Amino acid sequence: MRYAAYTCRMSEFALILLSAVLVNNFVLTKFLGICPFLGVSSKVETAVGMSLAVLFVMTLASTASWLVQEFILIPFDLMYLQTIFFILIIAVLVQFIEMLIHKSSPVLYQALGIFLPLITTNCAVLGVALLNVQKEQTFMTSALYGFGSALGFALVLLLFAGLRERIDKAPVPDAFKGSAVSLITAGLMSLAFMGFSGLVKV
Amino acid sequence: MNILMAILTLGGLALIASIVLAIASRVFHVEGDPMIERIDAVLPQTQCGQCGYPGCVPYATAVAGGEADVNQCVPGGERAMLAIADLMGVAPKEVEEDAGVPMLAFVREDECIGCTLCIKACPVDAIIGAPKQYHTVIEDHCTGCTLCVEPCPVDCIDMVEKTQVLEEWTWSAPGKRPALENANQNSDEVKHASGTA
Amino acid sequence: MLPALLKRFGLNQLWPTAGFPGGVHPVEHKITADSPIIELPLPPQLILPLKQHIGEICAPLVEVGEHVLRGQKIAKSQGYVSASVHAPTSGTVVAIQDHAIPHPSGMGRPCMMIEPDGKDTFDESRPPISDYRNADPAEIRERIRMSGIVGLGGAVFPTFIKMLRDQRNPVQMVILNGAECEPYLTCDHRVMLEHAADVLRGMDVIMHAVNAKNGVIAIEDNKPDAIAVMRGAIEAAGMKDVEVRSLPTRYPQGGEKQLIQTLTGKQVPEGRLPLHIGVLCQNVGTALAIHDAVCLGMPLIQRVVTVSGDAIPNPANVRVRIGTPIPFVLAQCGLQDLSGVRLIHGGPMMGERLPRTNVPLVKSTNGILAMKREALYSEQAVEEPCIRCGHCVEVCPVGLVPNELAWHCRNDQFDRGQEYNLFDCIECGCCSYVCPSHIPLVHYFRYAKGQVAKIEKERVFAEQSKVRSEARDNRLAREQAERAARRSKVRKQHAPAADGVKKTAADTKKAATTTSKTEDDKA
Amino acid sequence: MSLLISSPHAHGGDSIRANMLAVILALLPAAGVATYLFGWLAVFLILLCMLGCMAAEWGCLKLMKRPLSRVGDGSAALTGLLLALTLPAAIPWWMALVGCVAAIVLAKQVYGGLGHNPFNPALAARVVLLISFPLNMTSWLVPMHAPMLAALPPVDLYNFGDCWSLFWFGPEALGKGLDAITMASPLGHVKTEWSRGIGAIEALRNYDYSYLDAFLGREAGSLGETSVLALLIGGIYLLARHTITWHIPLSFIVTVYVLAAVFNAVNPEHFAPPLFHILAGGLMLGAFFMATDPVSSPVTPRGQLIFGIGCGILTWSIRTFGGYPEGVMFSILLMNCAVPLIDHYFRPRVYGK
Repeated sequence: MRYAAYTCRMSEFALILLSAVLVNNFVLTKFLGICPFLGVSSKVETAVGMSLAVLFVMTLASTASWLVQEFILIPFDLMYLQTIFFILIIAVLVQFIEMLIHKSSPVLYQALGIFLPLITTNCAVLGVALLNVQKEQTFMTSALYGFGSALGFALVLLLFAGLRERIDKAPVPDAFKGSAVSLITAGLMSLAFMGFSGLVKV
Repeated sequence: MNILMAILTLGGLALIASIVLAIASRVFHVEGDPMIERIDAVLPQTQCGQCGYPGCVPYATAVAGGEADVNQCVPGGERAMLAIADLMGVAPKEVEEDAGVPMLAFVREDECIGCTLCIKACPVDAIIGAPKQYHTVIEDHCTGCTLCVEPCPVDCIDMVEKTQVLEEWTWSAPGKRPALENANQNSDEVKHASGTA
Repeated sequence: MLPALLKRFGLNQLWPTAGFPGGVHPVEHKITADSPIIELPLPPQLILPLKQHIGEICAPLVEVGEHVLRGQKIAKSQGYVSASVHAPTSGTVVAIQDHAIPHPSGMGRPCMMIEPDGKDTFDESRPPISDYRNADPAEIRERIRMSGIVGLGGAVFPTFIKMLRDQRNPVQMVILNGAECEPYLTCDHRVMLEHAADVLRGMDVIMHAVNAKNGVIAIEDNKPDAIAVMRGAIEAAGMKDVEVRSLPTRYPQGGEKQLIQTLTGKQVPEGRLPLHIGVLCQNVGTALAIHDAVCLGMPLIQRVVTVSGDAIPNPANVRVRIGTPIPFVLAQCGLQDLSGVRLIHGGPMMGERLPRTNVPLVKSTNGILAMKREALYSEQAVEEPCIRCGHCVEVCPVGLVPNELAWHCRNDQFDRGQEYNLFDCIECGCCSYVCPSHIPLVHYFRYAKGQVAKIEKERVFAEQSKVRSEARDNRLAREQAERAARRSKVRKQHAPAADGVKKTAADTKKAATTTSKTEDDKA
Repeated sequence: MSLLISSPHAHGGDSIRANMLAVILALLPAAGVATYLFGWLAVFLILLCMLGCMAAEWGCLKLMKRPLSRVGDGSAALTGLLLALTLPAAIPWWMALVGCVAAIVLAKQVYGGLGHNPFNPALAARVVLLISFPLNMTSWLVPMHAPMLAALPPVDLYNFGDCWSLFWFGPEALGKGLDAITMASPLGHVKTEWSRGIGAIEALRNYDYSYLDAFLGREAGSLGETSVLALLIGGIYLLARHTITWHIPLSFIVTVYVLAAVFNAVNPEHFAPPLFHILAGGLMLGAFFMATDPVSSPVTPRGQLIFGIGCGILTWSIRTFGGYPEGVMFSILLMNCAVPLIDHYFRPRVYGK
């Protein structure tokens, strides 16, 4: 009985991850976080740094916001201040982490330090916090959801950066140069990701 | 009452956060990275001053400080501009002046009066000669900066094209095919610079 | 039947096969394979470039107007990597001046012009080492160096350097390269057929000089007659430690590294020489030249060249004195009018098109192809966009991704190019040969290699300029400081120091400390 | 005039046009089967798509002021043919034209034309159509020869006049609804039955499914995807001609087979048998003609293997668990996204390193 419950939990976790990464991909299905998706995808190298930073921040943001929600907003009945609280707590957290990394590991800072301030109050990050509250997740599932969404973002960002490196060197007609062709590419990627719809019914 | 509660909580949280950040910024303070040296490293070091700054290090300093544009280095051309833009993380800009073919300073020795003014002007000590004697440019050291041309009181310094030798010849890109039209196919004599690519 | 079918579908690559990966099968066009080597007459004038090898240029030993003998050394090698030049016949030196040489740029180099006297008197100052088996290996090596012998396969690397006897890397195997994988070329083929015994003796000299145990003569299986003749010669000479290996016909089988991989299964590690895996590889023509130098006392003054191509009326294999003008050679083969004809120096895969026709034949000339202009692919090809078919990846014998590499080179992204192993390219031309979009891939790689070298040179120059500039600034600062110090000393005796002077002094001091700091950093 | 030109001075004689024509030739058996099954309708649709794509290509080149001769390289015609073969026969003509424009403009010329499109143009166009017109794109016309149907087909597709009206004016012109002349494809049937809780074996039984018919192509589906035999003939021709290599088709098909076999062994009632997966839907068309599109697939052999395996996993997963009955198209497009990264990370080993 307990074993069954355990495997059930495990498969639930796996489904949450799969759903967040592929089926309900933040960028291509929910259209959140488009700004960094377009802004930091011109090189695979920087996309890797950005992906790591997003993984870091989104996991952290979803857990921190869950804590704030549970221990401050609900007890004090301040639900209407949700957005402000979340922004504050995420921004502070990210700033703090950035300084910590800068001091402790120059290599890691080189890789993701410069991207951290870029995404502190990005809609994807705030979105994951708000969606968590909406879905009434537990601490574990909200952390997992944050991580999974970030993983989905990272996957798509890396694929997109690879494509853009190729497109940037192609003789794209003048009218479509730059973000136009990037957006068309993102659109076609989004169409391809439609194939995952229905894969996980959550 | 509710309003008060909200203000207190939010304010309290913000206060705590700001204190934490303030302390953290002191504790984790790090010196800025040496951008000037990195920019200087991609400059051609001609010290020519064509960027409007007296030498390469001053220009690098100006770029790092945000005073100068990334496209002011003439001898560095497009490549230096792209490298600087990449370092600074800004968009590349068009290079207005073309560096053209590499040039060398050449002193017409029979006209030289030995005033040493060009020697003083040369930023890389590429001109030798004592007062009242002919001066000569060391070809291997000359960067082609033209700074010596102006000070010469008798205008005996010319900028001449650097001659190309076979050992320095490299393939040009396909498409940008330089024709050898001028070269007569069956001529015996070959000047060093003829048929250059 | 089955292997052929598997190959047809590319399934033979499912498991590792012997030999190098990739390669192509160009149409052979070996139309001169059955033409015996013809001796060409002496031309009215010989043009001898003072550098026909990889390395330092030679210094002339004779003056204009001087009379020289056949085989007399006329230019001395300078530096270690260099090879002397010898007079191909007796005659008078008429000039030492720049003249066009066989080079894709069409540029010139210092050359020595000799007018033959027709007597062809031989310089007897170097007696043959007839009993080479009992001679000191160092003496043989010195003779090879003195004779100006370079690799005649096309690389023209001085041969004696390769023959180093090194205790740490003893040579296990000497490979004689008779693959001759380039289309059209048959000079090595004919040399093996007509001079089998001499070639074998040349190989024996090499094996003796480097104390090698085994010898392999590698011949592609499209030359069964050469294989048979060489086997017969080995039997006749009773050399038990030498064998002939028949290799599958596949370009570039004759590339040194590819040949070594086929024969030994080993790869020459990056940045090392074949010597480091105990292999010494020499061309068949080089072995003949070594035989001539050691057993006959004749330095490298002539070689066998294939004259072929669709514009040549009488294609032939000819033995020519080095320095013979190429138009003279072509005229002997029936081609007088060079208009509308393109000359290729070497084979069609790796040979260079000559922008000038009046150039001499040099040590590296293994073939001269005269092609009708409209039939020359490289001149007619129109580049189309890459469709990423991947054929270039399949045929690349060194495992590059040519299409991506060319893409980076084309966009001047040389860093990315080097990341994609630009400098491992051997320029064999397989990628361009198969490209359905007719992209001049090799040209892009050559361009990029040149640019990288140029950029590196500029970087070094910039560094030196910077050092000089800093030294000058230091010197100026020091002089100014000294002057200021002197002045303030003078002033102090009269009045309190002015503010301005103080400030300058402080500035110079500051400048001095910064520069010294940078110097410390460098140290 | 003499130019600086580099070696090699010889060439193997391959060209873009020869490659494109070879693929078109290899698709002729499949097009023949399509005509056998769908009569004049197949002819109309194939011609319309090929001409539509070439016209779109011509327009783009004209607008971009690029050499118009590129229309003749055969790539646009091939895209049109491939697109037509992936469409259901009953699709309205204007939808097919929208597909042509999407393929050439959106998926190809926007990126600079041949050689630069990251996605397979025909498949990108098909997915655009599928998302935009889901009903028409999943209604399969009853073919002329489908043994699992006892009755005669509702429309005589060998009748030129009927087909003409059907093609230009839709089924209403013949006084019929779309439902009346269409049926489910085997994959669609299995998916629908599964959503009703019926296992794959049972579903296939009540569809009257036969492996032989699927192999020969006597079943409902897109124009050119039904006949495995015809596609295999074309594929083997391309392999023998060395236009494509074995890496992608083999790894793609084997991966689908292995996955299906494993799951079928675990639960034979629930999961469809491997042979069904191999013969069903667009797998053969995708594996031999779509995934091997040189422009949008990896160039290195190892990369191609990874690409094929990825396609296989995604195809089987989407077919088995996803919302769509067929996953070949999505899987190839998804793997197309990953091609630059695959190309970068799966390069061959360099000599001496």
